[in-house]
Amino acid sequence: MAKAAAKKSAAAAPSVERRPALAGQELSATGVTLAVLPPAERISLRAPDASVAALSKALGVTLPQKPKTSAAKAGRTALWLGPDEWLVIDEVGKVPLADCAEVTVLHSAVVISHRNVAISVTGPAAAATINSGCPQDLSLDAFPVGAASRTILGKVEIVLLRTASDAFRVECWRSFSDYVFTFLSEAARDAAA
Amino acid sequence: MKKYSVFAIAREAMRGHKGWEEQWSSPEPKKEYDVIIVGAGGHGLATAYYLATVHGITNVAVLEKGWLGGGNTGRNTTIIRSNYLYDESAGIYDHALKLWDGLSQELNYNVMYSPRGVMMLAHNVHDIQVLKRHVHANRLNGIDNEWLTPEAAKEFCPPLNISRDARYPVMGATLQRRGGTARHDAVAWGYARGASARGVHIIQNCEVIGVKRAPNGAVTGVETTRGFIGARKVGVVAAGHSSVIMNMAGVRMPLESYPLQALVSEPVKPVFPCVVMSNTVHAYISQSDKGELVIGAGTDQYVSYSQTGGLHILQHTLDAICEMFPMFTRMKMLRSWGGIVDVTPDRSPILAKTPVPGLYVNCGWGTGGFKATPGSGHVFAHTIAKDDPHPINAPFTIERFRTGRLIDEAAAAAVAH
Amino acid sequence: MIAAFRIPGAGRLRQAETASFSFDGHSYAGVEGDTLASALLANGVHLIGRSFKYHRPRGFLSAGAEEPNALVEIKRDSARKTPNVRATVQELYDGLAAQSQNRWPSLSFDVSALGDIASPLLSAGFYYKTFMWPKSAWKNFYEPKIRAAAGLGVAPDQADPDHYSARFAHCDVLVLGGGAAGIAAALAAAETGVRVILVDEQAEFGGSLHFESGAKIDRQDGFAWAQSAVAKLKTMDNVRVLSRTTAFGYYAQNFVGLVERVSDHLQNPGRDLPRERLWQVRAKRVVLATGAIERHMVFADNDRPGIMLASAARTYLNHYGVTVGRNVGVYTANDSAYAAAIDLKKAGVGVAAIVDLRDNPTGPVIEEARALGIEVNFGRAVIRAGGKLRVSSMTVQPKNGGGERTIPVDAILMSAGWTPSVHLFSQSRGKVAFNDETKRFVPGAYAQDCVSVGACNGTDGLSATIDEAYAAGAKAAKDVGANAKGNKPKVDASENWSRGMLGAAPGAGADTTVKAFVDFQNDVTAKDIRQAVHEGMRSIEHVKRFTTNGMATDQGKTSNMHGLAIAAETLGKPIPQVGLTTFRAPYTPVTFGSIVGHARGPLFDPTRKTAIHPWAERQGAVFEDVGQWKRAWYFPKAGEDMHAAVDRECVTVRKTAGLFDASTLGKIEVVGPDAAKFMELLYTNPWEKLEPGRCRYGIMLREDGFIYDDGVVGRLAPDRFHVTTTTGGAPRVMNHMEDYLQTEFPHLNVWLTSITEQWAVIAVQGPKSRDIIAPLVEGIDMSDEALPHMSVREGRICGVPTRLFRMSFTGERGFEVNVPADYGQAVWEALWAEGQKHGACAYGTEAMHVLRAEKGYIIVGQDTDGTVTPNDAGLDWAVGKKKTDFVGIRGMVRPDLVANGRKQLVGLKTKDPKVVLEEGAQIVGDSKQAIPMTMIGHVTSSYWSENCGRSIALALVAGGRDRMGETLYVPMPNATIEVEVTGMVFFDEKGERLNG
Amino acid sequence: MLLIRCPYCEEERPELEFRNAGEAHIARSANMAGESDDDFEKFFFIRSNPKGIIYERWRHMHGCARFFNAVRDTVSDRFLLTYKAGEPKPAKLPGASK
Repeated sequence: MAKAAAKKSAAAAPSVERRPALAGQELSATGVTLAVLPPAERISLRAPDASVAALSKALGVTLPQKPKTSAAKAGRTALWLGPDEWLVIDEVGKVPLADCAEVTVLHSAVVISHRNVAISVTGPAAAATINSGCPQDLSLDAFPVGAASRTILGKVEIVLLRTASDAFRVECWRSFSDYVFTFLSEAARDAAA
Repeated sequence: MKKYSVFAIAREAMRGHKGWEEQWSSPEPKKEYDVIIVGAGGHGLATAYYLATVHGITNVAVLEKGWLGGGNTGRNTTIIRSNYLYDESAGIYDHALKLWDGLSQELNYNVMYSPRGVMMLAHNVHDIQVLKRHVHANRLNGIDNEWLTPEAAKEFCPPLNISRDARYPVMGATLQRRGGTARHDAVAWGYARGASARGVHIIQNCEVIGVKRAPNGAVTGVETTRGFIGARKVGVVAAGHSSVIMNMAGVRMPLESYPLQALVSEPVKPVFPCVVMSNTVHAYISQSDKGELVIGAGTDQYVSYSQTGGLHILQHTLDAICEMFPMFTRMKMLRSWGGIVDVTPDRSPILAKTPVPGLYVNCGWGTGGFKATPGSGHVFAHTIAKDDPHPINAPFTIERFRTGRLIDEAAAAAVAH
Repeated sequence: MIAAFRIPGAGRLRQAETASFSFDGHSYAGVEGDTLASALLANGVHLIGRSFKYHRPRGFLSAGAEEPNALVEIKRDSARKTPNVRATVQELYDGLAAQSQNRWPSLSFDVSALGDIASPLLSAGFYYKTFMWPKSAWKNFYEPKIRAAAGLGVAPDQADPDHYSARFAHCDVLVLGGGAAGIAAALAAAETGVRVILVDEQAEFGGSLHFESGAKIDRQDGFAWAQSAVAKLKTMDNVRVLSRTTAFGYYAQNFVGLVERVSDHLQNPGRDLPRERLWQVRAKRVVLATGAIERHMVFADNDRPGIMLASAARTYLNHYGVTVGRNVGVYTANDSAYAAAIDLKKAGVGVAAIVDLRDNPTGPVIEEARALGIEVNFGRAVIRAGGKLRVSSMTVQPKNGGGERTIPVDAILMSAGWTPSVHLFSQSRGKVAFNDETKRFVPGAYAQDCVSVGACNGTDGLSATIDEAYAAGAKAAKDVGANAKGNKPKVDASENWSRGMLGAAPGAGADTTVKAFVDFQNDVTAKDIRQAVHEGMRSIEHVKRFTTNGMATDQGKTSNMHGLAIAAETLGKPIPQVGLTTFRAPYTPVTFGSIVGHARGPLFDPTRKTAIHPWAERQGAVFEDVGQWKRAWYFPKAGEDMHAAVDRECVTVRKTAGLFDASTLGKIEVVGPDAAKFMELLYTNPWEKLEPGRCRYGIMLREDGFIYDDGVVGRLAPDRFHVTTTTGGAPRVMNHMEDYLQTEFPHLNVWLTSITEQWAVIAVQGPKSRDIIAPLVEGIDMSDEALPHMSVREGRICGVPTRLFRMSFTGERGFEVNVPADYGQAVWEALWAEGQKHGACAYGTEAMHVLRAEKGYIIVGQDTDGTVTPNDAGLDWAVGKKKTDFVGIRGMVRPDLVANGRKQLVGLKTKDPKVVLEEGAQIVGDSKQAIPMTMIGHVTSSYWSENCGRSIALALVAGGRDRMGETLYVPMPNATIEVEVTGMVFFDEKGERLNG
Repeated sequence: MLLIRCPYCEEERPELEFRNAGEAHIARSANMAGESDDDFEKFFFIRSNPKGIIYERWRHMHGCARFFNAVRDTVSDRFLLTYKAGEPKPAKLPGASK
């Protein structure tokens, strides 16, 4: 597969400042806390079934093949988004694209580290906050810890990952992050009800 | 037909309104008619009316599976305008608008045509380009449509939010002063009364279940839930069900039927003086004579004959209404309902002869058919009577989809770049 | 001090807890827990409103949501005025201020009530028959008059400071209605552990147990049982209990809309509480326990204040401790009104007489009434009521005629029977069935996974109701996989009511001057309905629309069945053949605010901003909306207007260089061994032979052959393309590509990823562009040989990974620098700093438009409009002639798409170079023709070009390319502008500046 | 708002996540360029628009992003079946008699 810019990623450090969207924003309300998470490495990984084993090995995390699930290992999480699609998030600074570049099986890996912004929603009213604009059933039975899904929040698309019974990671595209954070902030005001 | 007037009302008031005659009769169907119109909505009844009055063809039956005027005629937001871009569209809608003006007198039935002005809002540069293109085309077609600044728009419609801080600020508007609204039921009833008085049979609760054709292919009549009814000319004016009827005649149509919802608020004292439409934020609003805010929503995304739609469609519409008119959040939705709109690939109607001799079709009006009612009926009656389209509806053929000669108003509005 | 009509010790409110309020400026005292209605009645106030058409004085008909008359305006402050609030539902709070509506100058003296005198003229549908002469008078005179007289309250005129909240919820069993039936069903389901939501519109649960003094459940008073049962439910984790919550809409697949009124009943709601909360619930099973609504009797002047439903009077007494009169009459056609008389009598209120239309009813309540010494009259009718602002008497006559007797009363309690509330069932698309014996419509065939229980199902009697409801709750739980294990509530005592009547009572009379109201608010009388039938209205929908029966804010809750029965009787047809009108959402009116929820202000629609936006904002850029994006439109310097700024930007770009934020352009990464094959199919151009590192301008068509999108595509590697789209087109292009990939070409090994937001894009255009970029770039040879026009390289800029495109949308030497979005602003600043050394500027979308127009580059969506083929746009060169397939290949050669005379994109120069055409202006060949003119085209783009020193324009003109040099005309309102047809390139026709 | 079973996600999800994509089983010709005007009209414009059972396409746009097919009754809006893109039109429908 094409390696794109992957191999060059080890080169010189940037001489300019990285300015992530909404960096450091937080909000607390009764029962729920919102926080914009630090940048992470991300790829959109696409591959047929036959490539899954090799890619899992290279990434060090088993790509889940069951809908609405995720797998995590050593700061790296792979979210099933579709039958041939995973969102791989690395929160410890390792570059999943570089790992995929070592693999020769059929796949597509595209860097989207900067495309997405992540917001954590935690606390007993976390699910209620998200359900203010997300039409999925977020009960623990329907959306257990580790569940992951692309879905809707208000008028935008998000990727939702349940990281604990009372904690979610909400990922959205960069330019929608302001809307998503504002929406969650509004919802948080009323989530304890 | 006894004439309606204030004197007639005074006379009837003296005797407890017992002397009114039936507005239309409800006869048993005959075995055969010269012309059968399938569908007793505004367009179908108008067609029958003009067949009788213009062409002297009175041996006509209008067949209706439910109650007359009970389809989209009685379910739409009654907006009337003619400021369309293309010559073809402008031609037919302005033909209708000219008939609206004077229709109450023509029918001796107050259809309450109220030219209170239709304003269409521009929210970005692209909207301005598109709407000005309309203004210029309309002017050269002899159709009134003027450009307003945001301030002039607010003066014409005081509740309008023209704040620059709005999510999509109003950057201008077009105004067609002859545009407005009419009372939808009265249109159906007025045409029904006029047609019935001239001998047309309006037969309700009579559903067409088959179209009969002779060995040579020509139409011979229709099977209905009340038996076979013969006619050598059949005009299908069945709105959302048009393709269902046309299928019975073996004609497959470039049509899809979608749910379209609308709603009204509780009645309040006059607050909204005109019609406002915004294509960009998707909102259409006016206030009825009764005081209800009348609000049109969009279509659902899937084909359906259920006459219901999703709550999220109404939400989308009310979001936009409350954005443009932030004082209306405390208003209450009183009633919402759904219709079935038949949409063609170019969102323009089909008003034409068909490949089947004796079969004519008037359909595909999508979300905007009410405004065309008188014009549509008038030229469709011509098409049936002469077996040849009127120049005004000649472009609205079925064949245009094969040749590519579309009349695509929506495409002309394009999407933002 | 206790109000005059409050009975000490009666009812359930703590009478010591007082609250003051005002109505029409008069101050009154009420009690906590009152509704506005009960508080006014406690003070002896019955006159509450005026009717819609005749402006007749009106009192309270009901004690609930079915109220047609008692609509008031509640005003918290100048911005928080709410019209048409039902006083029977509005809970009292200290300081509540209410006003009557639809009257002038005052409620007791309303000038418009003259309409009542003229009412014989204002018969049903009168407006269809007059106001037509002269023609202009409708719009100028009659309609404004009618409008001013119509309407009820006054719409708010300021933006609403309150906020509204929303929640999606899921449950196994949703129980709608919190009376005995709903509570029993909820208990049964909740005990199994499944997720239950129990909903009731009132402040307290209990439904008819509010007034049914004879009900005993589990050895408690019925209402007390309801409270303890609900208290128990509230303690359960699997149960959510929502009071003050109306289920207003029942949508497909058990999706139910609820509105919870969160703070309208509070004196100081505070800033954080929403006013209302919308619940959108998806339930596996729904139990409908929506009860029944009592009907009034239809007789002459049955609308006088003081005349009300018997159950309402009973609620006011048994719950609120208020008597509605001192000397009440009762007019009934069923048993339930007896209970009201009995309760009032026992509370010490005088009961003048019970008038029962039935001939020989028997039963315990009748015996009890007699035993209490109440006069009971059978087979008699109240044929009219006396009084005007308050009922003063009832005139009684044997129902088949005979002597009249007038009995002084100060209130009349009516009951014609009970109408099952099948609204939500009907909204669920279930079919109602008419029970001829009980004369009511009850649920028939179900369309969804729901069940009706209790009164709304036509089930009579508390015991039967609880049996049915409990079983239904248990079954609903079982259906979703849980088994019941609880105890069914035991009914120890209950009330039983027999049937009633539908339609006009004898008192509605043949007398044509009589006003016997069917629909109170809309002033529809029995004779209006008869008239509609006489005028040929045979469908109940026609009757409804002609008379407006059932179309008021109460949506016919008390009037529909009467109206139907009168129409059926007049038609001589059985009721089911006349049909029932459709029940539509909402069940009771819901605020726009509750539907809108959070989607106001900044949350109305997302505002998308690029990574570079903050910089542009600091520079004072003016922004324009392009789709959801905010784009810098132009960068005015002090004293500059838009025109001056754009001129400067355009000139600077061509003189030195300019920086432009192109981040909003859609970007899609196409990856896989079949990437080129896929591109071949989706774009008109050939791609297989495009070398990695090179770019090409691509055109995408829809299958019908019209231009859908365009953009520059770079091939990064044999199996990897970086595709750009228009800003607005990005989502639909992605969807279009996915559609073909997944469903038409699934055999291709290729994947698509949106990278629009991964990369910030900085266009650097102009002769100095390379000089600006080069110092910051590592690892890319920037020479013309190594990086020619239309090529792409990967490397680093400012130490950050970049995809560097050499391309131009200005005709100048140009680059587009893609960097990861979080670095966008900093890289822009670095480039800006370099640019400053060369005198470069930042330019906005307007200058970008001018610059590209000077070069004749099109903008899809502006110069094309969805009806333009590549040939029309002069882009035939971009269509691969040897290709055997691509999307649009067939559509674009349909007869009319290749016919002569199509509109083609050309340039226009005005004869007077100073005149700038208006975009959208129409073009004619003959300026002398009369209107309607034959239009042969329109101006798609038009600008003042400072670089050309003249105006320039692009236009779609019929047969345009054959008209080069021809003079055409643009007729404007004040003048006709002469134009010459030209080529589309106005500047640097040879294209030398690309390498300049 | 409909509830739609996505055959890839193997569960019912709210309509807000989906985008309808028109009638299903209208095959694009392998020899598109050689189609007649009539064939092209049938392919691109003519639709069955049935009152009753419709075979239609949906995309789980804001979910797994897959296109798939559904069988729905256009009178009741009830879904009878959903199945993956590329699978043949089902010969038998569950509950079709309802």
